[in-house]
Amino acid sequence: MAEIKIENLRHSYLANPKSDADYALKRVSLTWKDGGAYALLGPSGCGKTTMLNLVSGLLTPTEGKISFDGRDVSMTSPEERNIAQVFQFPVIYDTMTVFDNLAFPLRNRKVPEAEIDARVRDIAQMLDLSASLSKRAAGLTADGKQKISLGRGLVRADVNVIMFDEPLTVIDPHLKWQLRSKLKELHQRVGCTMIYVTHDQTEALTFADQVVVMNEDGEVVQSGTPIELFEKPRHIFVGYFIGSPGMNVLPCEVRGGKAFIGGSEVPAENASSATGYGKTELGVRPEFVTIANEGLAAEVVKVSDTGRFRIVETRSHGATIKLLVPEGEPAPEGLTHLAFDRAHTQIYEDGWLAGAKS
Amino acid sequence: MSRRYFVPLVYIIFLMLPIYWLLNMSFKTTNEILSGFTPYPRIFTLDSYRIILTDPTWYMAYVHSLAYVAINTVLSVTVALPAAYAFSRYRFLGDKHLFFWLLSNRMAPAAVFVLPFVQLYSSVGLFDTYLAVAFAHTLFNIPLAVWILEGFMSGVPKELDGTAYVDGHSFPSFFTRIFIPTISSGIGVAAFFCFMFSWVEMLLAKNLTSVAAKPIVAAMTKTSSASGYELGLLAAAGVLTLVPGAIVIYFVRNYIAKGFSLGRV
Amino acid sequence: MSLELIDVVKRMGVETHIHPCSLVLEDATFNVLLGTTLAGKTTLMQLMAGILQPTSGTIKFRGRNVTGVAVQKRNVSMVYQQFINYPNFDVYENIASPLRVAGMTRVEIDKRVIAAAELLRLRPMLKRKPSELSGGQQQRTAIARAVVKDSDLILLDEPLANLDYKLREELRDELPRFFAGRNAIVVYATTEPSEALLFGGNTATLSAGSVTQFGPTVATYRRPKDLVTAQVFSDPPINTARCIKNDTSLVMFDGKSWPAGEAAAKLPDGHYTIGIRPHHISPRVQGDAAGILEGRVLITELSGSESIIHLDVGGVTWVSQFPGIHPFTVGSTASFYVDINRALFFGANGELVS
Amino acid sequence: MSKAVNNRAWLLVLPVFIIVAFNAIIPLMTVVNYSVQETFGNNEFFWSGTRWFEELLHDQQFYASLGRQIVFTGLVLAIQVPLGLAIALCMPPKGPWVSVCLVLMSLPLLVPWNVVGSMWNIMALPDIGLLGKGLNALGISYNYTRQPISAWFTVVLMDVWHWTSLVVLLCYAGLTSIPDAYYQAAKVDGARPWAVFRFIQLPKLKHVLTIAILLRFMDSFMIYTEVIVLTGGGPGSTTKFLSVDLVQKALGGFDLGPAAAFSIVYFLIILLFSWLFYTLIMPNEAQS
Repeated sequence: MAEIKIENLRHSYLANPKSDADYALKRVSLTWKDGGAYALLGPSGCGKTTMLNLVSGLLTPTEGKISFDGRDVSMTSPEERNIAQVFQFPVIYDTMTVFDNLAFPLRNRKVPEAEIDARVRDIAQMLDLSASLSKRAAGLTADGKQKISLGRGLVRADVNVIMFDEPLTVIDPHLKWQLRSKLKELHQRVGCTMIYVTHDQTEALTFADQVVVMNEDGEVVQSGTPIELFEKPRHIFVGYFIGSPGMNVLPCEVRGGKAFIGGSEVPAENASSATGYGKTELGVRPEFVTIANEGLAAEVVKVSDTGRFRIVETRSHGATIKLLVPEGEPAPEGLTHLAFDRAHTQIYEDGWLAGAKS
Repeated sequence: MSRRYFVPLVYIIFLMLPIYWLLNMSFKTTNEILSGFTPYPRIFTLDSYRIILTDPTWYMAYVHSLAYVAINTVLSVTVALPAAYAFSRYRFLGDKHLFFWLLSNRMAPAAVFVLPFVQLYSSVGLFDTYLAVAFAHTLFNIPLAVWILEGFMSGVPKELDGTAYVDGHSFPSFFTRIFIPTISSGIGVAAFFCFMFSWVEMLLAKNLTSVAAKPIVAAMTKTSSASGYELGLLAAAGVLTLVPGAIVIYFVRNYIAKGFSLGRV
Repeated sequence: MSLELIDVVKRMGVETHIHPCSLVLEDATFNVLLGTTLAGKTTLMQLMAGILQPTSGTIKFRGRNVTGVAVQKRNVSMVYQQFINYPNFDVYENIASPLRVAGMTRVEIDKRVIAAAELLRLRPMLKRKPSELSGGQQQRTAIARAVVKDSDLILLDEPLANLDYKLREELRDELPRFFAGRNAIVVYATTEPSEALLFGGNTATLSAGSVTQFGPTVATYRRPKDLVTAQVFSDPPINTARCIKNDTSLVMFDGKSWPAGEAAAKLPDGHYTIGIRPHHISPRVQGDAAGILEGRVLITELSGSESIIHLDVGGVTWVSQFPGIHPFTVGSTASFYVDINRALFFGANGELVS
Repeated sequence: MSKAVNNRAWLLVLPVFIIVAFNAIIPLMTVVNYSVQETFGNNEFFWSGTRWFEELLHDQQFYASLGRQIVFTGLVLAIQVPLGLAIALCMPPKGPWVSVCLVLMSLPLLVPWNVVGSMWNIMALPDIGLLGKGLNALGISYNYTRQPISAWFTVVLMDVWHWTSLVVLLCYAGLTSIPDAYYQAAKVDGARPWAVFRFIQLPKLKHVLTIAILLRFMDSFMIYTEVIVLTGGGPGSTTKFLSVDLVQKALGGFDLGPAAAFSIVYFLIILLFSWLFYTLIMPNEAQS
């Protein structure tokens, strides 16, 4: 188990990167505590796999340092970093039985057979694989094979970190939640540091205590708990990417510590700390917008029903604002007024939360 | 260059030795060949090449070979295209047996067919013509083309056919305007391998021709006696037969394995 | 004027892929085929398009029997799940392909392709090959080709399934705009109930090759004809449990008794299956008739703006879904409340009773 | 969309069927026809039943040729398959040099078969050939035109030179189709090179090796041109393989009957191994 420290890490696939755009992964510094469950979340091509390969040692970084428990491993190979990885497509040794698959890493390390047997049975029991230990690994279903892949990491007592690269891609949709709960339960029992890479918000938020969100040009925009990401996005991309429908982003002006949209004042929690420079926008999630008899004037454009609630789309001062109306309550039509929940309405400057840019 | 890359390097040198020796001999004068072992030509001469490129019986032999090989390639690929499409897209009565029968023909030894072919093509009045050899070579080239094209076609999603039909294409217009351009690389590979397997074959080509369509492979055998005079000529003729392969191989370099393995890799 | 399927059956070899199915789809409507994978959605669509011929039954289009007519002669367009485009044509030619086959003039083709490209925001990419585009752009090209032709029937077979979920959201918002103002019948296949609800229009639920119900989407969602339709039309899966109603209480499988609530009030006593949608179970009491569920938390799934809790109650897994992010620690015991007034009751052989 | 059943597809296959049938069935019928009759020229034929087949099955010369052929094919497989696999394993996985290597390696496969024979003919001449002179200089008495051992050595070496590259290409194609994730997993599991070969590469190469073995078996089993140009079946008949023997019989004299019987038996052996090839290579189609 290891604490992973990343300092000013930057990586480019080009020989001599010049401009910022040449970097697949922009400068980032992070600390992942020992035994934590972390996730790397972002759209396809945002550099999350690059980050994963840097931590696992398959890629050596252009700049910056990665250290496990203080030891600089930036240049060392995967074997020396003692990591385990579960890939997108199940990687198993087809000709071996499930038992041999799980025992393989220990046999390579010349661990005595008796100890291997105990260790493998223990892990198999954890993964509900005890019944198929003697079966050929190739015959199992996709989720069974992914468990074997995971098991090969768990059997090694000295594993520093286990990494998952979108492991549920090939699993049937209705089986996914079982494997997710198994991974979550395992993390609690084994307490090993785990890093989960995905583009799907549900998998990231369900698995991880801390989620690192990256935008399309490879920049880490926020690292926080699911609640922080939902309640207080530090960048408009996080607001947009987390939650569906995403956060409303409305152009606005800030004067004298107060925020105005098209002339009428709107409540915003950090309006006072906005500097007024750069592109100023207001971000509020549809969940925190309600109908009121006074407030920001808006006209209802479209109402779509998701069964659980209705998504009402309104237009105000040239911007689209979405809000949710719970099942059973009447949906507004025509002209109406919108009220924002002050605690969940923030001002953003050039995309970043005003007053909070670290 | 790690130590293990040494192995392919040595192997390539071993492969190049006979070709180097053939080249070496083709530039030597007759008496230098006979006088003994000389690793490089003392007296560099192009006589052998000059003879081949001026004497009609020689250069016409190349023309004859190229002629029937070209006819065979066009015929094999054109006929194989619809058949490969049928195998790749549909299951029909006896499709597996037909596919196996084609394989057995690709594996058929020319020795078994040489005598019956000579009689067949004489009775049909095609003896000593390009068509005879071109048609005879289809015995193994059509199965090869069908196998390779079927391999490439299975890579194209079936929904592409559906999309074309939905757009209003009839089958012929879909096949010519959409499908053939889509697998053009496959057609190129199939054509290359038909060209090659027809170009290298000798037994059928020699026995199905006498004068009018005598191919290079036959012209070379009349000089294979060990006397010095013809060796230089033989070497030069041999070098010239390497030229087509050497030129075209570059274009199919990423598909070589797919071609030789009957499209199965 | 409409597309009518009358007792259409499709058998391939010994298996029946489509059981007798009769459907009427009106012009200028948006119809969703909702069902799990292998429920027969794609086969049914191919029958509608004419790519596949039905084993029996007839298909009428605007009154004319088109059962045997080949797809080429029907004014149809189709979009597949795997962004199918002509690999060696550029985007412009891909979109123009149906018009070229129809023999339209070059000027007319250019005008319509530009319009479609504008609609699908593909103007800058017209000269690029599909392989140089992202997944989303490839699928937009396929949709542009389907839209440019003004066809009477537009079929979309799970077009968003292979895209990132955020891209899926965007395209889902735009899709109705692509087909607005057209007289075409749109048929959209999906496995996600939320997509069916968002698109509105009509929905046909499919299970194992048969259409279990067809009607306006919200009505089908609120009043599923039977248990199977209810199961097809809810994700995360609907909670079901056997119960016995006597008078004003429901005796549950584990002996607990719940208030019967208005929904079951009128029902005669006896055995029923109660169906409760996850968002009608929440940590806080809702409505006046609440059933209590106590159990061990198996997992908390957070979907960014909602929490889905899987609860193990005496060996049976119940699923609750509620807004906001409230993670429950795995393994802890928690109690949840069921809003019985919104529950659905199914009779012995699964038909909806209330 | 799985393959639809559509018997109209026969129309697409018809042209291939007609041409290949013209080339295969008619000649095969003539061979069968000859194999059951006897003639003394001026093409009168007398029914002779299975006489030629019985004669063939008692003909020591046939068994000698068959024996030599099996030994030759055995040697070819024993040398070329492991050698080809070893070379493929030593090739760099990626990089600019790879395509150069592959092109150079495939050159021998593109040389007309008689030129291969002539090339080795010139190479192996004892006094003026590179190989001949080289070996003799090393003190090994080498003259392939007279010594059977030297003749066999030269023929096998020529075939190794000619066809090993096919095995290299197939194995290399198999190796490069293994996803990177497998090698990464092996590295992470701390597997040593031997374990990587045994548990990752070999299982994935099974299919490709089967193709290589069967292709090499078939092609070497019907070798004719290279051998006839190099040794003419000599010295004596030490390198007279099946095809060489058959062609001498068929084009040689009047014994059409025996040659036809010989052809039929030869073709049946090939058909047997083709069927083996087909069932091993087409696992999915064969079962469905």
